[in-house]
Amino acid sequence: MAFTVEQALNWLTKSNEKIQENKDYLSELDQAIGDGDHGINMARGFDEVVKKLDGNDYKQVADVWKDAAMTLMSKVGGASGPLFGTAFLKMSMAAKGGEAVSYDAFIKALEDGGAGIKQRGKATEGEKTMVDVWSPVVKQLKEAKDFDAGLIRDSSKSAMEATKDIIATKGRAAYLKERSKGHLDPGSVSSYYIFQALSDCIEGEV
Amino acid sequence: MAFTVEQALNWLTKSNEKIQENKDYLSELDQAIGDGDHGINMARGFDEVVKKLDGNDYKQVADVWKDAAMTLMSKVGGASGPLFGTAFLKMSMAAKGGEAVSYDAFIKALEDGGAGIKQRGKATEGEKTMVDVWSPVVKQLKEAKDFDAGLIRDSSKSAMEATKDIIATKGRAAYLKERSKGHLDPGSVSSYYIFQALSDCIEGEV
Amino acid sequence: MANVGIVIISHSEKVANGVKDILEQAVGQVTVEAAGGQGDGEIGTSLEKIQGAIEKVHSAQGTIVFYDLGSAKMNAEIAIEMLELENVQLAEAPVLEGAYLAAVESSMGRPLEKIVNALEKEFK
Amino acid sequence: MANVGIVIISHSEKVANGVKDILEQAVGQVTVEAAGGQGDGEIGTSLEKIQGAIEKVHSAQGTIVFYDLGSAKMNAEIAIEMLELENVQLAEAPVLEGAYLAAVESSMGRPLEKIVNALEKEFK
Ligand SMILES: Nc1ncnc2c1ncn2[C@@H]1O[C@H](COP(=O)(O)OP(=O)(O)O)[C@@H](O)[C@H]1O
Ligand SMILES: Nc1ncnc2c1ncn2[C@@H]1O[C@H](COP(=O)(O)OP(=O)(O)O)[C@@H](O)[C@H]1O
Ligand SMILES: [Mg+2]
Ligand SMILES: [Mg+2]
Ligand SMILES: [Mg+2]
Ligand SMILES: [Mg+2]
Repeated sequence: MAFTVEQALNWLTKSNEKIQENKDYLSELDQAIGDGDHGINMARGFDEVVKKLDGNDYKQVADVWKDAAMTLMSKVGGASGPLFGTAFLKMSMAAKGGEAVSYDAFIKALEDGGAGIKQRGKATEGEKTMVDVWSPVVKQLKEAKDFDAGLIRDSSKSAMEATKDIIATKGRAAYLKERSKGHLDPGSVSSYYIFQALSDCIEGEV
Repeated sequence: MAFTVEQALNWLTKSNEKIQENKDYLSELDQAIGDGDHGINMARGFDEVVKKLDGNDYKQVADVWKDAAMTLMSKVGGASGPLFGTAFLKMSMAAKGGEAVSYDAFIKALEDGGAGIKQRGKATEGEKTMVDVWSPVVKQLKEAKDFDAGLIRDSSKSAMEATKDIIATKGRAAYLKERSKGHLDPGSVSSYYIFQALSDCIEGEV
Repeated sequence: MANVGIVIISHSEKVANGVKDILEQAVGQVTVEAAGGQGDGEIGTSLEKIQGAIEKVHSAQGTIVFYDLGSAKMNAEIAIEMLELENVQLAEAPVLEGAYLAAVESSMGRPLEKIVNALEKEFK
Repeated sequence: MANVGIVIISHSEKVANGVKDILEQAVGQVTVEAAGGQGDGEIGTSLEKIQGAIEKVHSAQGTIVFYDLGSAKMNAEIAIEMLELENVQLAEAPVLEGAYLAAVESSMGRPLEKIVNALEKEFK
């Protein structure tokens, strides 16, 4: 299977739905170890993404991701804006050229996206940030041969849950030091929703 | 001669007059090596001092100085407020008790006032601040036996003029480093006016 | 039990109020007061505003006072001396960045002394 | 000849505008723009505001950009990368105290590189 423009649009629409549904939960998580705005930030950003994409006639997956990237960067307001924005921008750059994206190209794009987050956030694995979802998910998807809804769902879920035990060393939560332990990282939970949305829109289509 | 309540009031009134007359000049000096508000600050502060003193029936010089101190501290707004305020507060504390103030007690008060400025500003001689007027004036007055209008006038004038060649190491002018050279220190010039006012109100009364 | 209070002194009323806004947005349980500008809103500081702000946030847990530029420090020192309160400390740290760190620490119930240590460690 | 431009990024619109006020009051010849808050005035930063501010102050002499908290830094970096201008530097210094120093230096006609050195010396 190849990842089409329609799926790319569908992915972002479904991501938005999950984020809107869980807006309060995401903010609550951020209240515990951040400034409590992550749900608001993400809900505003993804709402704008969907508005931006709506009605446009995209020829390439890369163009969908580019518009998503630019919108997230300029509308989110918090750290997650430049981070998710950079991820989608790098994905767009990696996917440039073809209409649809093969599995290999998709994984390469995700890998670049994850690397973009690390670079932009000057973060690495184990710092209790969204990197702790993106990196393990990319790693596991790389080992598969084709889109696998179940693998995306499971790998992102377990990576998200594992952020609970980490002591934050990046982002606002780092101010709390040991006290950040025992709480899920909000950006990892929203990353999880994004991967769940990806899984949903692949499901049954392979 | 002893310094009376009337003279104390007269001193502050005359100081205010000189400062109001030279308000623009003081701000211009501050424009060159500071933020350009010294004239405004001093004019506002001394205007309030005169208003505060007006109509009050003071029994002691110390009480006049105390009211002046509190008013300067709360009304000036810039660094010169806490500095002149501290000077008059220390003078008030030194002069406490007697109605009028003997020459020796007056010099002791001025000395404490100068020390107060140094302590509050964490400054010493040669840093291009008002300390460079207060310290040499106190030193020269200490050598005299009685109030000497001419000595007050001359010592404060030459000390004020000598600030021109100093490189600032305290206050805002310190940001300019070598470029602060060649300009008079605004707080030294207003200190000079205050000493000129003292000289004026002693003149002919000894 | 109250947390350590925080006072923000700035030459600008907008800066002091804005730093207060940032702390309140970012940190839930924080007792912070702003003392910005002169009485008339001009650039400068006001002894009365500073004293008022300290009195408003102060508790047995103590208070930590941040200032922006040199001359604000002198007014802060005078205010602290005049109020004669126990446990009021002037912080030697950048006004916004320092206050943010202190607000997080205070919201965790950290004592004054520990917050001062954390500031020294971070900004020296 | 223009002086080095200064941009103040803060999570709070009030803080950014207030720092601009302080610099303009204290330092005569200074080219400074504020980029504070999100578009809607909420606490946060806005890529558009940052880009707009940089474009407004930028000249051949270059521009120095100050930010308050970590996440503002990422937006600042993106803005700088996207504008593709020569001589735009992100300052690693406290937003108010650093900008004040830079404003004084810039008003003396100091070049960008010297201002960056002065900041490093003062705040590291
Ligand atoms: N330096 C960083 N590197 C990677 N991810 C980060 C970094 N800083 C923050 N994050 C992510 O961003 C999330 C917070 O986003 P958000 O609340 O929208 O931003 P803000 O902290 O500015 O309010 C965190 O949960 C974390 O996953
Ligand atoms: N640390 C200090 N010690 C002694 N005097 C100082 C100090 N800082 C500033 N001054 C004096 O204060 C004067 C400036 O006063 P003013 O312009 O009213 O305050 P600001 O610098 O806050 O605008 C200087 O000219 C200098 O004489
Ligand atoms: Mg947040
Ligand atoms: Mg935020
Ligand atoms: Mg001044
Ligand atoms: Mg001033």
